[in-house]
Formats: sequence, structure tokens, C-alpha cells
Amino acid sequence: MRYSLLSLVSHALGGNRDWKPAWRDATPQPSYDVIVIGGGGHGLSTAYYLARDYGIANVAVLERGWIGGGNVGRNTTIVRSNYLLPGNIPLYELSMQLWEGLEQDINYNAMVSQRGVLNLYHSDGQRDAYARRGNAMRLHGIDAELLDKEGVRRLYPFLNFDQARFPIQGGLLQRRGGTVRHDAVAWGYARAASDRGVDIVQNCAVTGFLREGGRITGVETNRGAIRAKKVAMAVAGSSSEVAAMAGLRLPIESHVLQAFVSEGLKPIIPGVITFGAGHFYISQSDKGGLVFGGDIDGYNSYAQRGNLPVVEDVCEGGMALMPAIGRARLLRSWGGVVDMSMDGSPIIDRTPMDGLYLNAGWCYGGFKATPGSGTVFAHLIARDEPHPAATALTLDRFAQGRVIDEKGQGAQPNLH
Amino acid sequence: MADLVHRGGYAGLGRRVGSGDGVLAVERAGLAAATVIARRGKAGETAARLGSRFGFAVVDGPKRAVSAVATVLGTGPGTWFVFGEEDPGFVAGLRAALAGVAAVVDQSDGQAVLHLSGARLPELLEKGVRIDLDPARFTPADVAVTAIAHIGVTLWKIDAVPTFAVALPRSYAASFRHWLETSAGPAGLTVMSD
Amino acid sequence: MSVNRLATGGLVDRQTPIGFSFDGRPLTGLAGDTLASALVANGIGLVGRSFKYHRPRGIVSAGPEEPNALVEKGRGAYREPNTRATTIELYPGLDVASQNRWPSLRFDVQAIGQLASPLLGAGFYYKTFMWPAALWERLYEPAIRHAAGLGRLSGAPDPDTYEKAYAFCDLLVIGAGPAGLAAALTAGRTGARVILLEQDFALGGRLLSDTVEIDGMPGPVWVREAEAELATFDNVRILTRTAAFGLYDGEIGAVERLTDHLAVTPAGMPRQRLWTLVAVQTVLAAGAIERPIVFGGNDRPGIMLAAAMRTYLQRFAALPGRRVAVFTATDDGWRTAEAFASAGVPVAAVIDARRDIAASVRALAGDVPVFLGARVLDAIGGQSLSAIEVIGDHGRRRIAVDGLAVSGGFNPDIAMTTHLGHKPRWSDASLAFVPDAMPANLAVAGAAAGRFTLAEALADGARLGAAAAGAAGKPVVAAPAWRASDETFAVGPLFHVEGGRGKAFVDLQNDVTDKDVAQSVREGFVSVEHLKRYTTLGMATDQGRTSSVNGLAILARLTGRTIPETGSTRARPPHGPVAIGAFAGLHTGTHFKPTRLTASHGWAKEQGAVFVETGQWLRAQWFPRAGERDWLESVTREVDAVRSGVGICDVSTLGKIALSGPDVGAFLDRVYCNTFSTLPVGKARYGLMLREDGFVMDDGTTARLGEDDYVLSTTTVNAGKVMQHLAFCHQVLWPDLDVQMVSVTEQWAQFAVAGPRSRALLQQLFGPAADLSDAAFPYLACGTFPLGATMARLFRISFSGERAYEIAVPAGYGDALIRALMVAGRDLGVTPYGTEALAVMRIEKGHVAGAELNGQTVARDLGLGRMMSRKKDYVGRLMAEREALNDPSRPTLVGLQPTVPGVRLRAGAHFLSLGAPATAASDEGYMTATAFSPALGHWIGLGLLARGPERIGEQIRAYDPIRGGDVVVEVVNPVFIDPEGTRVHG
Amino acid sequence: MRIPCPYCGPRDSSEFAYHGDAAPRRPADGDAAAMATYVYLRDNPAGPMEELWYHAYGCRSWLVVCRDTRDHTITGAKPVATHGATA
Repeated sequence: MRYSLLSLVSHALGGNRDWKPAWRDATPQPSYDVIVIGGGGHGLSTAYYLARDYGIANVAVLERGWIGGGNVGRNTTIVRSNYLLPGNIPLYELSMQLWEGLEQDINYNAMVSQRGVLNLYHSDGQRDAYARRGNAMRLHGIDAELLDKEGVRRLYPFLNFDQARFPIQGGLLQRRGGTVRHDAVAWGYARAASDRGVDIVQNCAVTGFLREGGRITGVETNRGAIRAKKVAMAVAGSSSEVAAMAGLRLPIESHVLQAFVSEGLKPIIPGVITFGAGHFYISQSDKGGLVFGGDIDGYNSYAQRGNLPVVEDVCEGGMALMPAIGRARLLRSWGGVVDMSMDGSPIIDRTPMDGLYLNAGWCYGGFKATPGSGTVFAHLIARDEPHPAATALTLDRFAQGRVIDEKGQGAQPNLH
Repeated sequence: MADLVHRGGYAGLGRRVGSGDGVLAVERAGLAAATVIARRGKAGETAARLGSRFGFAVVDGPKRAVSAVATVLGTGPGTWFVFGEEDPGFVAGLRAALAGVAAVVDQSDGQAVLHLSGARLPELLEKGVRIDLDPARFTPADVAVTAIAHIGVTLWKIDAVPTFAVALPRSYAASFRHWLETSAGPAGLTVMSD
Repeated sequence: MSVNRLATGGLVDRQTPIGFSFDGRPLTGLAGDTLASALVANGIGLVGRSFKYHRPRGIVSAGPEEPNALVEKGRGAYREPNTRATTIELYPGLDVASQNRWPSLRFDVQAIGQLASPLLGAGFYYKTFMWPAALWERLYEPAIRHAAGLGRLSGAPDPDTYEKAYAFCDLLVIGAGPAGLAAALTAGRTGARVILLEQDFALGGRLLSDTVEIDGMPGPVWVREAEAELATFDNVRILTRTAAFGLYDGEIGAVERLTDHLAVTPAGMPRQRLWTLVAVQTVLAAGAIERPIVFGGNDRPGIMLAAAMRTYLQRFAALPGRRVAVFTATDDGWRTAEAFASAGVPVAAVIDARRDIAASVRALAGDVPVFLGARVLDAIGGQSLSAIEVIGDHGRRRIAVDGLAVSGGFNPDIAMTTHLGHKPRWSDASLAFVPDAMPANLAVAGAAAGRFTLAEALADGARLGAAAAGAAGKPVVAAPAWRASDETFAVGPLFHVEGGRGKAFVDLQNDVTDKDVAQSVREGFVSVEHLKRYTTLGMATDQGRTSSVNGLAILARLTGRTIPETGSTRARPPHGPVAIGAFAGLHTGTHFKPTRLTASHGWAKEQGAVFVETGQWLRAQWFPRAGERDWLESVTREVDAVRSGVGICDVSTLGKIALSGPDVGAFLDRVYCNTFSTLPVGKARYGLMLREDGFVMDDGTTARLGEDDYVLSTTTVNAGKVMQHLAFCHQVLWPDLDVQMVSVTEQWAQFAVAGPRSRALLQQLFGPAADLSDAAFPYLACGTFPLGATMARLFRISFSGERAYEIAVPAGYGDALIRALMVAGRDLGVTPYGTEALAVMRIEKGHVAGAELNGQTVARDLGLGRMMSRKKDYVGRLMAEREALNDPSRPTLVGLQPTVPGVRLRAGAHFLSLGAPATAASDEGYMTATAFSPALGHWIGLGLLARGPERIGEQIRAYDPIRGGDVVVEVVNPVFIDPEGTRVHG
Repeated sequence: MRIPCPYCGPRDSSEFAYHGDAAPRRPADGDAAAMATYVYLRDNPAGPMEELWYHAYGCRSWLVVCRDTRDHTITGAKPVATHGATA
């Protein structure tokens, strides 16, 4: 069923009684060409692109809970490709370009809204670091502008320019960056993948791997064994746990990242603002909520919840940046479990086990990468070689010293 | 050769806020201070020698021992903060007394020390101190190394009135005074320094 | 007296009228009112507009669960959007306005959107607005954004202040209703430390609203006595207007409203205080929230929760209707009928969906018409309720009313029991979720536990209060036994009445109807989490308090499951919205982070220095002089002064760590890539520290002051990180080494004295007794010299490349020393210089600093590969030896200068070979730092360039499109000035 | 989260800096592969875990804290010195 204004009107005339499920709630078959573990954004987009780009539709996405319940449903909805290092930029820019055409491609309005992402700087050194980054973006054909203080003031006159501990000197602006309605991404990909024949299996938890010799040949689940020619993991937050079932140790820790939303307010913040010196970033949703976040809590956790000191830390940053939000109320918080990798960048690679493919280590960056991640992971699975946009994201880069460390923090995941 | 005048960490920061009555903060400038760190395996001996030097019992724990001339504060395993009344030879004497068992590092100028008292002190302290200062639990025998308003502090209690002492790195003195003034609020505060 | 105020009764003070205004209309209430009760008393039923359809809405509840009556409180910068009228305490001059309407509350043009409501069902926006794509951001989305949202922020900085506080206790009681008061009294009497939180301004909870008795006393009287007794205990602290919002690991967050109820804020008084509470035991006595029923037109102003109606009537003596009906599935609804009847208000009907009603309950209605087994199908009216349509054995009947009390059951307020991930249990008896698995040290009492009667509440409180006291070593001697009524709380399953003509709202604020739920189910959104996200059910400011269970029940029925099979969503903090300002406390503006000041700060300020943030420190960046046009002129003068005469710079902010003990040398050899055990006493050496992954962590000079005494310096920014790293190396990696270390950054004020005349200046300072000759005190020497009443440490080290010293004195003498240095150097033309001149000179000398030590470089990249010892193991050695990190194509440190003099260089430019296209594939590195070199008369730069050292003499592009710059530069030796290094001896 | 510092007593986790899993031991024999494993690979268990915390705003001790990563329950903390760390 194609979505359009016309279909909306015709359903409305029929009392909205004829809507069909957005995706088939499938029962697992005994075997598939590809099993994707994880019904989050990356798993669903991988399945969609396997079907769309490689004609591999005999695919199952196995989700232990309900689709979209992981980090695709608990993030701050920001999309951008303002990365620094050549190992990362191509993937995020591929992703950005896919966002730009996503809705027409999958016939689902995910509210891709290119309202601009601004990263503030407060010193000459930070300005130069952002210049380096902006120039790197431009070398990759990506839009980037370096604003001075007045440029920032024109966009956001209500920021704290005069009474600040770290006065704003300017910012790096990517106008093509913005926000996307996160849940809709999961649902849109699920619907589009399902329409192309992919089985989306909810409440199906993987409990182990089937092996023959050194090869992975399927998975054990709480709904029985399912065989597959290839098994792909896209379970960020739980990557280590699932990998351990295959006997692998990963350069990853699981950490909790909290995010927050205020009560609904009339529009005040047009774009996305990132206040690095205060560990704070914010945007406003179409419903009016201020959506904001900060640093991870900083300790290993699978609890999907954080603690009060970080809430205070984030709000301190918020008030330091924009004291106009003091009287807005924090309404909801949530916690996502993120894969923090040892260099802060993701891993998309084959594993030492034949037939097992890994997509992990997204740190905070997973949501914005969703379309690109699915595209390059599908390529890797289908072709058994890395997509040109993801050649550097290998698993062996750590041992080799080819780390992609945007922040220069080294092998200390909670600092990335 | 130039002679130099000494200034405490709160020099020039004295002020009266509101009624000024609720809390009194008095700088203790001119104290001699040293960090004492026991050599490997010598924590017990260091404690014993510190004790015999000053004539009181010193333990390896977050405890305070005090006499007319010295205050010994446990700040970490095998580590003490020792304050002496104004005596130019205090740190050197301590170093000699602990030779071979502990490192003695002069910190006389590194810390800014305030004595805090006043009827509204308990409510002021609970606006910054994240540990339980109930009189039954935190006594004049206790010491806490902790943080107030993102500033690392050493906190101890001088008497049951209560009078508290708070020592912090001197570069933070102005920021700490902001916390004091803001937190005292309508209760009022007087900060006195030289 | 206001139109709907009863002449007697209630807990309002008729002697104290209070003037306030609503939408500019002056009104009068009484002391003891909330805004909501004052509006009710003034006969105002229309209070707000809903989120999506802009439907007219009134007051639904009498507490923080209010979904409809949200207003903007205050004006100008004080405007506070989305404030629940039910939680605003009335004060003189209170000024509130309705929101989400234009041009007025009565006439709101956006309400026309209701006509299109069949098009605006669940998830409609996911299905359209996709063509043409360009219109989304230009047209569709702005329209959606404009229509959505509720109140308006002022856009001005919040003029109020906030603070934080921390408290500890044996027993924390959340909620001061009967259960909470019983717990606090029981434990308080033993001497246990108790903190009692109440979000209302008055203690008592339902005892203030209901006609119940304890020990023969009316509720409010018993509350008064309990409060008086609690006030006599030093060990009990009562915090009213304080709402607990979150259970976290080991602590509970609460927010206290200090001035929101005051007409005038006392000077220095913060608006709110954020509490972090640590309790040995917590008793949650938060009560229960009444549940509405979903039926046609159930959002009409005038339709209220039954217990809330009783609260307005009995606590506030305000009449929420002049002819009311009760629609209930609970026994409690009947008590509202009784309350109205005893107040003399005509009750048109009691409609109960159940047939089997206890006689004692049936008797509460007296001679009011009763419809059993009946339902309200539709509520009729526009901006107020005019009638209800009842369906039952009698068929359909329309009953004219202006108020309808609704009671669908009670939801225990258990959100806090689920904050740590524990799941509640569905109780078929209570028809509600009740606590099941519980977090450690948390217990639930009374209605919050699904034990609704007064007797149960008191008994729970006494039992849990005694247990907490006992755990604190204060056993209860005589357990209190309060006598109270044991009213019935039977409830029947009624969540939703189907078949009404009007819209039936499940989530009142977000305008989620029963049809939206049904459509979601058709579209496959059958997980409760999917339903919530797809329809926004439960995501309004009431956080689902009035909507979640009804939504679940409808979902369960539509999917053929039971409610427990359908599940429940997990509650997360905050329980009740909390001002963002409260979480920030006083850490705002310039006090966002502490500021560290050096001993010379006051002096530098006197000199008119411009300061720069360096980590938490403020450092003098340059010292402008009269007549200088810009910073460059000042900095150039400062650099010239150092290179030709003598300059002084405060370098106290560099981290300084004292290390001692027999194994210090061995320890330093393991943490630095170069060797320190061989450093002679009285000498200093530059050191480079790596991370274990082989990348450079920090650098600095370390001096050996004595056989077992070293002082190590770090960069300003990395001081804390290095201290932590050294403690890690010592305590975790090599605890067998006998090393003692402590930061002495604060102990020493340290100044660089640099330039050819630096020795002369110091000689002047120290006097002739000090032998500062090169023979006695050569380059890299360190020593101690008497200076007045103190001793100064002197290091002969240089960052500028000139002859230079660093002099350190105890920080108390720092201010005096800078003044003394200025005096001593007066005749030598001494010039203070700041960090900017420091940076210029380090670039001229090719010294690396923060821009190059960015965590992404290895020693080899910085031209420091030779420092890496091959004779010993140290942190980072093995990882730094990896092939990829020794690849010659890695960008390596070089100097850059423009081929055309006068052209400015900028850090952050990328390097491209001449003629190469501006693409990523051509990228060969970047400029790390630039400066105008006064000595050379042109701009210079340092950069990291692929195969850099091989390319000296080559011309390349410094590509800087983001600033419109594209400069041809020549690759040169990174040491621009005095490459032979003779000037340090000059 | 309250961490029971053996020296200072229970303190809020915001006083501490976190390092991670306490299990990996720095290899001493110059084996690059073992060092890479030590530096980069983690078990990252969902469950009880011994981990290193530094009491930065307190006694400046490195502690081994036993904590469950599923629910943050802390069952103990001891000084790293008694943990048996070796070079």
C-alpha cells in the first residue's frame, strides 16, 4: 500500500478502517540466505539494501524485542556528516546523501529536516581545529561553513554571548545536517524491507550460533534453530554479548548514554546546536520538545538508564549555553546502551569466523549513520568485500595501529 | 635583593553579603602545611613518628589529630595533610623527623584554608557537601577529602559548635567564595581575610 | 465572594482574599487556593487548548497529574510555560495566561483543524508531505511545528537562580498523606533521622479532601496534630512543595519550590532547590491517581475526576458544577455524589457501570437517581458541558448537567518503583498496576501499594516507619495504632465506552483518541512501546498518568490479550517535569565551571591584560598598551621585547608534580619514553610521555632536585590527566616501586624570565650573593636561591629559544614576585608577555604544543622519534613500534612559510601538492599552528605533512576553503629562529 | 551511584574517574600481540565485573570495584594494592 495524500484521504473517507500492517510480523523460516541479528535501524536498513541493491530478499531480521526498540528509538535524532578523519567521512557523507532521498525511496516520511548543525568554538585553538575539520569536509565535497561570533548570533541570538565561562567565538556550521524522526526510520525501513520480501521476526532472541567447522551456518534462537548462508550482526549495545557466543572478544565496551526531552514548546530553536565545551547538544522536535543530551555516564552498563550527576552535568551545560531554557521543564529521559569502541569509530568488517559479519562500535554516532551503515554492510555481506566508503573500518585496525581516533583520546572508550 | 610580602589565597576577597550574620568565614593564612606520604610499607611507622612528634595518636585513615602546634589529617592511604601554626621551620622539622619513612612535601602556599562557623552553617554546607555531616557521624575526629561545587576540598571539623575548616587549592579561592556567597543567600555571610 | 465559592467549610482563609489575573481578567481567590481552585471558585471552566486539535479544555484533576489546565505563569523573562494550574499556589498578583490558542482562548482559529481530524489520525505525517520533497522544510514542517508545541518560552535568560543540596537520613518518606505521616511519626518518635517530602504546600494528602476520621478526629485536625508533633522532633525534617522525581542508584532526586508561591522573592533566595537524598530506607507513600474513562466527548470542560471534584468541594470550598452527575466504576465515585449532596448541590445522577454495589455504597447516593449497569456514551457541549447521554437498561437518556465526575479506578503512583528497571504487577483485584519486585531499600505504603483504605495506609506507614527505625538501631517501643474508617474501594473493569458520537480521548493533552489506538493496531503497532511512539499516547506532560492504563486496556482488547500480557511501559525519571534550571543549580553563566586564578592575576588585571581560558585557568593572553591598534601589535611588541631584551610570563598553570622515593628514577623511566634515572641532580630535562597505545600523551620538563626528589611538569590542560595516569602506573601497574607523588601545582607561582637580559634581571633580583654565571648555573641547571624571607627555585630552561629561566616561589609570594621582577627589570626594559607571545615564540622555535599534542600523533610525527629509548621498556613502547605508526607517509612535523611575503597563514588549512585537485585523495596533512614572526617579518606555520622532512624546499598549497584562503607555502625546517640553538646561551 | 571507598567511605560516583575492566594485566614480556590485546580487547560482560575506579576527588586511590553492569549493584570495593596487580 503506497502512502500519499491521496491514500490518506481515501482511507479517511473509509473511516480509516482499511489500513494494513506497515510490515509483516513474520514467523521464522528454517533457513535464509542472510540472517541479520538486530531489528534496529542498522539491521533493518541492512536488510532493505540487501534486497534493493543486491536482490537478496531471502533475509530474516531477528529482533529479540520489538523493532526499533534499541538505539534507533532512543537517541537525539541528529544527522550530520561533519567528521574530521578520512576513515569516517565517506561513510557519514554517504549516509547524509541517503537521508536526503530516503523518504521518496522508502515511501515513508521520516521527517528528514535539514535545519543545520552548528558546533560552537570558544578559543582560537578550537576555531583552528574546526577549520581543519571544515576543510577536511570540503575536500570530501561536503558543505561546511565557519561562522564568527556575529554569524552565530544571527542564527541564535538567545545564546549566552556575554556572561559565559567559555564565551562563544563562532561555530562550524553544516547546513545539510539536521534531524530525523528516529522511530520513523525504523518503521519506514521495516515496511520497505518487508515489502521487498524480508522477514521481520520480533520477539526472537539469538541464543547461540550454529557452526560447521570454522564456519557460522546459522543461529540458535528462543524460537528454534535457523540456518543461513551468512549471519550479520547489527546489535550495537550488545555486540560483545553476541560476539561472545561466537567466541570473539571485541574492542568495545557498552556504556549508557542518556538523552532528554522537555515539555512541548512553541518553536524557538531552529537547528541543532552543539556546545562541546559544555558537553551539551540540543535541537527542538516538530512536536515542540527540546531534545538534548551530553556525555555518556562513563562506566560500563547494560542497564539502559543513567544517573543523576550526568543529568545535572548536561543541564549545567544547557544553562551555560542558553539560559533561556531555565524555565522549560525536563519531561522525559531515557538511556541507550551504546557500543563504545576503542577509537571512537565504528567497525564494519568480516569476522575471523567465516560467514559471520560484524557491524558494531558506533559510539554515539549510530543513528546518523543508519542508511549508510545499511548500505555498506549490505555490500560487505553480498560481495564479501568492503564498500568503498567503509574500507578503513576494519576490525584489525586496532592491532595494526590504524585507529580512527577523532578525539585523540586513545583506547579509553568512556572518553570518546 | 628584593624582599617579598606574603599573601593568603583569599587576600582581597573579604566581603559581607546580605546581613552578614548567618555564616562567618575566616581565612587562616600563614599556616605551614605539608603533604606526608609514607614510603612503601612504612605507613604504620610514619603514623607512629607523626604521633610521637606531636604527642597524639595518628592512624592511617580519614581522621584528624590535633594539638596546639599541629593538625594531622588523614587524606589517603599512607598519606596525611599536616598543618602547623606559623613556624618557618615547621616543614623542615617534619621532614627531618620523617626522614627515611615518608616524603614530606611543602604545601604551605598551595592550600587556602577557611574556618567556617555561624548559626546557618549546617544549611550552607549541605548545599555543597555530598557526605553525611550529621554530628553523630562526622565528628571533630573525622576528615573528608571530597568536592564542593566541582572544587576538590579537604574538610574537617574543629569543634562541635560546629566550626568547620575547609582547605582547597588556592587558585580556586575566588570560585569557592562565589559558592559560599550564593549558597549563604538570605542567611548572610561574612568572609574575612587579611 | 466568588460565584462558585461555598460560604462555609474548606481549608481556605476567607479573611485573606487574593487578587490574581487570568488572561488579563482580574479575579479574586483566597489564601489556601491553588490557581485551579480559584478558577473553579470563579466559575471559569475553559482554561486551555489541546495539543493537536486545539480543543477547548478545562480542569481535570486537582494535582500534578493534570493534563489539560496548563497555563503560562508570569510575564517577560519570568514567563513559565506549561504550568499546571493545579500546582500553582495562589499569591497576590499572580498573572497567568492560557496558551496554545490564537487569537483568544474562546476563539482559536487552529481549532478548525478538528474538521480535518479524519486525515490527522495516528501517524498521518509519516504517510504524506513527501512530495515535493523541497516543500517539507519550507512549508509542511513549519506549519506542523507552529501548530504543535504548547506554551512559549520567553527567549530571555531565566532571571531566577537555582541551587542544589544534599541530605542523608535513616528514613525518607515520599508523600505526606496518611501513610507518609504515619511512617514519619512512627520513626520520628524513636529519634531516627527522617525526611518527609510533600509536593503540596500542605501536609495531609487526601485527608484534606475527604470526610474521614482518625481516632475520632476529622482528617485535617489529625494532620494538624501530626504536623505539630513532627515539628517537635529535631530528627525530623519536613520539606513541603518538594517533589521526588527520580530514584537513581543509591540516591533520590527531589526538587523544592522555594519562591514559586511568593509575590516577592527575598533577595538572594533561589527559585528552586535540587535535592539529592541518600536514605538508608525509603518509603514511597505517594498515593494513587484516579483514572478517567474514555467515552465520547470526554474532554469537555466540566468533566473532572471524581476525587478531584471532591477536593475542590471539600478542601477548597469551590463548586466545580451546579448540577453534576457521577459516572463511576468504583465505590469511591459514590463518595463524590455524597459530597455534593451534603454541600447542597443537585446531583442529577449516579451512573455506575457495575450492577453489584454494596448497600453501604448505594446508600451514599441517598435519593439521587441511580443508573446501574449503565454508561455515559457521550458528553455534549462546546466550551462547557451541557448534558450527558447515558445508555443502560433504560435505553438512552440525555441528562442536563454542567459537571460530570468520573471515576474509572485508581492507579497507584508507582513510577518510582520502576525507575531502576523493576516491573510492576497487574492486580485483577485493584484493576491497576501495583508494585511487585522492588529496588533495594524501597518500600511502598498505602494507596501507592494498592492498599487504598485509610486504615491500611496508617498501618502500612506505622509498620514501615518502625522497620526503618529498627534498622537504624532505634526500635519502636510502643507501635502506634491509629483507628480509622475502613471504607470500601471496590472497582469494576471499565476503561472505555464504545459507540459514542464524539471523539473519545485516551490521552487528553496529546489528543490521542480510541480511534487512533485502533488504527495503530490495524497498522501493526501492537507492542505497547510501538503504540506509544506511533500515537504519542502517554508522552504528554502528564507522562501518561491519566492515559497509560486506559490505552493499554484498549490495546489489550483490540489484540485479544489481557492487560498483563500487553505489558506496560517503563517509567523513567523525572517523575513530574522539573525545570532545567533546577538541575543546573548555580553552575551557570560565568560560574558554569570553577575558574582558577594564578597568584599574579590581580597584578595582570591591573596591567590591563586580556585573559584567555586555558582549561579552568584564566591566563594573560597579551598586555595591550595605549595606542596599540590590535592584538597583533601588542603581541609583536612582546615577542620583540623577549628576543631583544627581557620578558616575563606567568607559567604557574603548568602542572607540577613532586615525586620522591628510592625508585623515582626507575618509575620515570617507565612513564617517559626517554630516560630520567641518569639525569644528574641539579639538572632538568625535557620529557615525552606516551599513552599505552603508543600515541603521545603529554610533554614537559622534569628536574632532579635531589637524589630521590624530582619535580615533573605537565602541560596546563593535561595536568589532572597526567596525575591520574601516574597514579595508575604506580598503584595499578607497578605497586612494588617505592615512589611518592603529589601535585604541587598550587604551591608554586612560577614565571618565565626570558630574553638576552634575563640573567641581568635575575641578578638584580637576587642580588650579588647569587652566582648566576653560566659556569655556576648553565643551561638546564636547576637550583634554589634565597629571596627575601623565602627560597626561590630557579630552572634554566627555555621555551622561547632565548636565554631563559623559570623562577618559582611559594604561591603566597607570587604577587610580590611579579612586582619585584618588574622593579628589578625596570632599567632593562622588562616587558610582561602573555600566552600569545609565548605561542609565537614556540612556533618560531618549532616546539610542539597542544595543537600538535592532540592525541593523534606519535613521537615520530613530531620529529621526536629519537627521544624514544631503545634500552628500556616504558608505557607505549610496543604499540608505538607498530608498522603503521612508522609509515613515512604519516604526516610529520615541518615548518611552512608563504612564498609571497605578507600573506597570512591559518591553522587548519590542509596541504595539497601543487597542481593536485582539491579532493580527499590529495590531502597530505594540515597546518597545526601559525604566527606572525616579528623576527622574520612574515607569517610562519607548523604543520603535519606526509613525508614532510623529505620535502623541505618544496612548494605546496595550504588549502583553506572554509575561510576563503588558498596560499602557496614553502616547506621549511620547523625551527625558524636560531636553528643552531646558540641563543639559549646568549 | 554510591561507591564504598575503603578509605573514605561511601561516596557519589561523580567523585571518581572510571578506567574499566580490572581483569586485563599489562604484559611484561615484550609481546606486541599480547600488548595489543591488553590495550584494545575487552570481555565487556553483562553481569558482575571487577573494574578500576580512581577516587580523583577523594583519597586518590585506584580501587577495584565489583559492580554488576546490568543493574549497577555494587558488592564491594578494595584498594587496587590488595588486588594482586603485577607488572
